[in-house]
Formats: sequence, C-alpha cells, structure tokens
Amino acid sequence: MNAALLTFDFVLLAGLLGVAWRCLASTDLFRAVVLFITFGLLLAIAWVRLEAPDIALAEAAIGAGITGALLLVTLERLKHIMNRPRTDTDHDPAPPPDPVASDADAPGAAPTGDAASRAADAGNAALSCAPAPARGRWITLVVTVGLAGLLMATLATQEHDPGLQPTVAEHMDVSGVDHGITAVLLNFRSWDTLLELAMVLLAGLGAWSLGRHDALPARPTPGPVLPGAVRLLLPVAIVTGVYLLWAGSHAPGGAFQAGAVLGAAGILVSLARPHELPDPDPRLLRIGVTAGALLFLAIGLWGLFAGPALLTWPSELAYPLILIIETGATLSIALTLVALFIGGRSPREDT
Amino acid sequence: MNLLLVAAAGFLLLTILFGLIRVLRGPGSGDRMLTAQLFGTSGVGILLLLGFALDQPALVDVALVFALLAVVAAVAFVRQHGLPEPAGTPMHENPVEEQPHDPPHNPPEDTHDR
Amino acid sequence: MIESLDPGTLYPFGGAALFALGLHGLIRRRHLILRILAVNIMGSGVFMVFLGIAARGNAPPDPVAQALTLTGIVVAVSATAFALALTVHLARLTGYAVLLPGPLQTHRDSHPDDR
Amino acid sequence: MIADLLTTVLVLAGLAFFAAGTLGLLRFPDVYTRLHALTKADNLGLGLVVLGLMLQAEGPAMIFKLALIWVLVLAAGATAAHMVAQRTWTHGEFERRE
Repeated sequence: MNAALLTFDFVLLAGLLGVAWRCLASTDLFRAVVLFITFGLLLAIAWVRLEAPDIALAEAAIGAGITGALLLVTLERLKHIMNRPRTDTDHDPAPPPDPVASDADAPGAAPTGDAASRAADAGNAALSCAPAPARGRWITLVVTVGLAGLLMATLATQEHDPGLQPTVAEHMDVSGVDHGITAVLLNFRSWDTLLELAMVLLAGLGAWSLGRHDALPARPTPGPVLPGAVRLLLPVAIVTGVYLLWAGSHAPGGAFQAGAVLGAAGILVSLARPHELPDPDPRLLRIGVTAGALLFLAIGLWGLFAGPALLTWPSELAYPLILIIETGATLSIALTLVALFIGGRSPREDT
Repeated sequence: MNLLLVAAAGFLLLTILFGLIRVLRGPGSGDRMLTAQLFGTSGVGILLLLGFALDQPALVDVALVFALLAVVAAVAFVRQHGLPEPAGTPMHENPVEEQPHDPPHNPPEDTHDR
Repeated sequence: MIESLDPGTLYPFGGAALFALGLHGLIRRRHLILRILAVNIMGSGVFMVFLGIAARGNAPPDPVAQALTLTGIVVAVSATAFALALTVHLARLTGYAVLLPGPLQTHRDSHPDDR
Repeated sequence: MIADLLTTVLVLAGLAFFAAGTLGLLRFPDVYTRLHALTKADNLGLGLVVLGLMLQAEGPAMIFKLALIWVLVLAAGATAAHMVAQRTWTHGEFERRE
C-alpha cells in the first residue's frame, strides 16, 4: 500500500514537472494553455495527497473552471487584436520585434515539429510566439538549478515541527465552527481574509478601469445542446456552491470554494448565451462586488466597539457572524470573478 | 481492496501522462481540447478512487466540483476560439475598422453579410 | 528509507523544482501570456513547499498553513485575471503582447478612448 | 466479500475502457474518430468505476453523490464532444493523419 502510494507520488511529481516544462517551452500559446489546464488538474491531485482537501476544492474550481476559461478568452482577444488591420501606416506591422529574435534561428533553439502543428490550425497563427533565445540559456539554467538545489538542501536539513496545529486544535471551541481552516480564516486570522477580499476587489476594479471595449462578443448559440447543458448544470452548480458554503463550518469547503464554483457557473452562463442575458443593474453589481469586504469590515468594526477588539467576535455569536461574512464573501468573489472574465464594464452603463 | 483502488488511480494517472502525447502533437486545437476533456474525466476517476482508498469522503466533493466545471473550459474554447462571428457583434465595433482606406487588411470575419 | 518517504517529505522537493522551472520560464520567455503562466507555476511551487511542510509527520496537517495557501490561491487567480486584462490592453495599445524596451509606442487613433 | 469481488471486476472493466479511450485518442486518424474514443471513457469507463465504488459506499447520500458525478460527467462529455465536433465541422478543417 505504502509502496503503491509512493509510486503514485513519484509519477505525479514527474508528470507535474514534465507538464510545467513543456508548457513553458511551448511556442504555441494554445498548447501552453491546455498544458496549464492539465497542470491544474494534476496539482489538485497533489493537494489531495498532501491532505489538503480544502485547497484541492479551490484548485478544482479555479483550475478546471476559471483559469482555463480566462486564458482561452484572453487568447481569443489577442488573436482578434493581432489579426485586425493596422491603420497606423508609420507603424511596422512586422511580427513582434523580439530584441533577441535573431538568436531564435540559432541551431538548437528552433522548435521541432511545431511548424506542422501551427500550419494545421492556420487561424491560430497569431497565437504562436518566438521560442526562447539560445543566448544566455546556460546562465539561467545554472542559476535556477542552483536555486532549486539550495531550496532542497534547506528543506532536507529542516527539523520537523508540528507548527500551529496544536494551538488551533486547542482553541477550536471558541471559534464558533468545527473546521480548522474556516476557524483560522474567519476567526483566528481574519485580517488575512479581509485583505484577501480587498485584493480580489482591487483586481476586479483594475480590470474594470481598463475600459469597456473589451466586452464579450454576443454570438448566437449554435444549436440547442449548449443551452440544454447549461439548464442542467446551472441548478446543480448553485446547489453545490451553497452546499460548499454550508459545509465549510464542519468539513472541507467554505466561502472561497463556493465563490469559485458560483463564479465558474456565472462564466458558463455568460459563455452560453450572452445575448439573452439582461445587463445587470450597475448599482446592484457594485453593491454585490463590494458586499464581502464591506460586510466583513462592518462586522469587524462592530467587534471593536461592542466586543473585545477589531475583527474579533464573541464566541457565542461567532457562528452566525461567520456565516453572514462568508455569504457576503461568496457573493463578492463569484461576481468579481465573472466581472474579471467578462472584462470591462457593461456597455449599457455609459449610455 | 485499497491496494487495488490505489493501483487503479495510478493507472488512470498513467493514461493521463500518455494522453499528453496528443496534446503535444495536436495537430489541431480541437484535438488538444478533447484531450483536456478526457483528462478531466480521468481526474474525476482518480479522485474518487483515492477518496475511497484513503477513506477521505471529502474527495468526492472535489470530484463533484471537477465534474461540474469540466465543461467550462471546453465551452470557453468553442465559444471564444474560432466559431465564425456574425457581423455586428460588440467586438466589431472597434474603431480601426471604421477607417475605409485599408481594404486589403480586412479581417476574414468582415466578409459576412452585415 | 523508502517507508519513511511520506508525501510531506517528498512534495516540498517537487515544489522547489517547480519554482525553479517557473523562474526559468519567466526569465527566458518573452510572451506575456507565457510569463503569467510561469509566475503561476512558481506560485504553485511555493504552495507545494508550504503544504508539504504542513503535512509532515503523522499529526493532522497544520490548518494555518492551509488557510494561508487558500488565501494565496484566491489572490493568485485574481492577480492572474488582472494581468491577463493588462496584457490584452497592452496588445490593444501597441499591437504586441511582449514588453519592449524604451518608451511605450501606441498606435495613433487605435484606442477607443481617443475617439 | 461478494461486494469486494464485484468492485474489483467493475473497476478493472472501467480501467479497460479508460485505456481503450486513451489508446484511441493516440491512434485514431482524425478529430471525429478521437471524439468517439473520448466518449467511451466518459460513459463506460467512469460509469463502471462509479458503479464499483457504489458497492463500497456507506449510506444513500454517498451513492447519490457518485451517481450525480457520473451524470455530470456524461453531460459535460456529450456537450464538449458535440461542440468540438461542430466547431471542427463549421471550420471545414478535416484533419488528416500526420
């Protein structure tokens, strides 16, 4: 049993490293993205092996749903930009002026077999990129191998330490929940979580501020299959999201996993039939996107005046408060992820 | 029993690694996307088998999330990556195409009837 | 020896290798999408080291490390999404998805805000 | 005991379909035939594995969850296969053997 698991671990690690290597060495961006999606899948299995089902849940929702869709839609946008006509006649419409592109022709740096694969998908010509230049290859290789060796030597000599696990286990009864990670995230170290929500909000605002011309194209749905699948998957996704939110108090799950699942469901809906979707009311959208951080902050401030300190809550009220905060956080994370995917404000907002 | 389940999970992992050959070779992006889809199914299988072998029922939830969201990437691929765009979609309202003096460089999508 | 190799001992080494691989890609590749992927792979390596150390030994894993990793993953995906949006914006302004030396040269008339 | 034996048989049968699916993915000449290989793994491979694991499951909730996972994978596989095929068809890129 142990030997079988050990073999499994070795194969998994070899697969992870191989996929990461091929992904970063790729000259075809689409191939790199598919390899990165595969990398996320293998990573989720690695988290399972490290006894971290919470992380695996988040990785599953983010890796399988959100990152893949985000990268693919970005490729589409890039392809659109690269293929469009250039009006500025002063500008050189030649391929990207890679400062070291001349080195790409050096022997050993040329990709093998990629030319055929690129030719097969002529529409993707904009999605290929120059291979890494031959110059400086050995320096970076030596530096990174040395760094990895240093890290590994540090790890090998490190003493085993139980960490904070006993401390957390000792204080579980005052946290209001029965799951260690939720207790840490929303009670013991709630600062981190508040700042994390602020960070998600900032990323959403940043993407929003880049303008509105990046809207998703409203394409007609080809045939009845996709809407039918969405009709089946969407209710299940919503129930799963709420289930994960609820499960977070006593088992793997919580606001982030639930938010990621709901966000991925929202991305699926916006992909399936964007032209049928009414544009959301901008005010409601703003309230939804900020709800998590604001609710968290408000309850934290209430803790300052009525309770012991900022961002702390009395243990008898902890469970309902944590549930309220988590609900707000789920909503905000889901909405922000969808907003990040769609990119740009709703066209209706400015008119 | 558990040994069998772990070995089965390892076997599925190996099928993923062999399937990578198809991702690397292509030739089309459709092939690559299909392979990613197959990997999703194998991943669900691995998670279920490990969940039972290691007695961690939470892994079934992870597999559920995977199964639920497996279709998102494929739909993103098809919807964004290559379906011919009808004229008049918001993306076409980019100002560059309003310049009439550059006909040879019109993107292929513009050959559709308005 | 073999029996003592639990995942908590084995995976951090893989994480260190992933970090180095990502760094290598970050330095060597110029296309911004590949650089974003490289940063993500580096981050995954860090998470793997962290979770591996948290899972060492026979005791239940350290929930603080797992909570911090969860926070890190959510921040990473938001930052990735923002970076991709910036990449698209850069490509729209310059026509290229690579960072070029020198001052930013934009297409005249090609940006809707100038309309 | 009988349940264990049945689980073994079902899981092994499921693995055979996964292996066949991967082999087909690697060996078949074009996208459409590869789609065919993919759906075998989705439908029968995972189906048999899930069926085998159901015999080991405790309680109806777990059995329901397993069944739900299988149904979701079926829906996802069918949708993805249909859409990739449609996309390939509308683009007219009938990819030949390398």
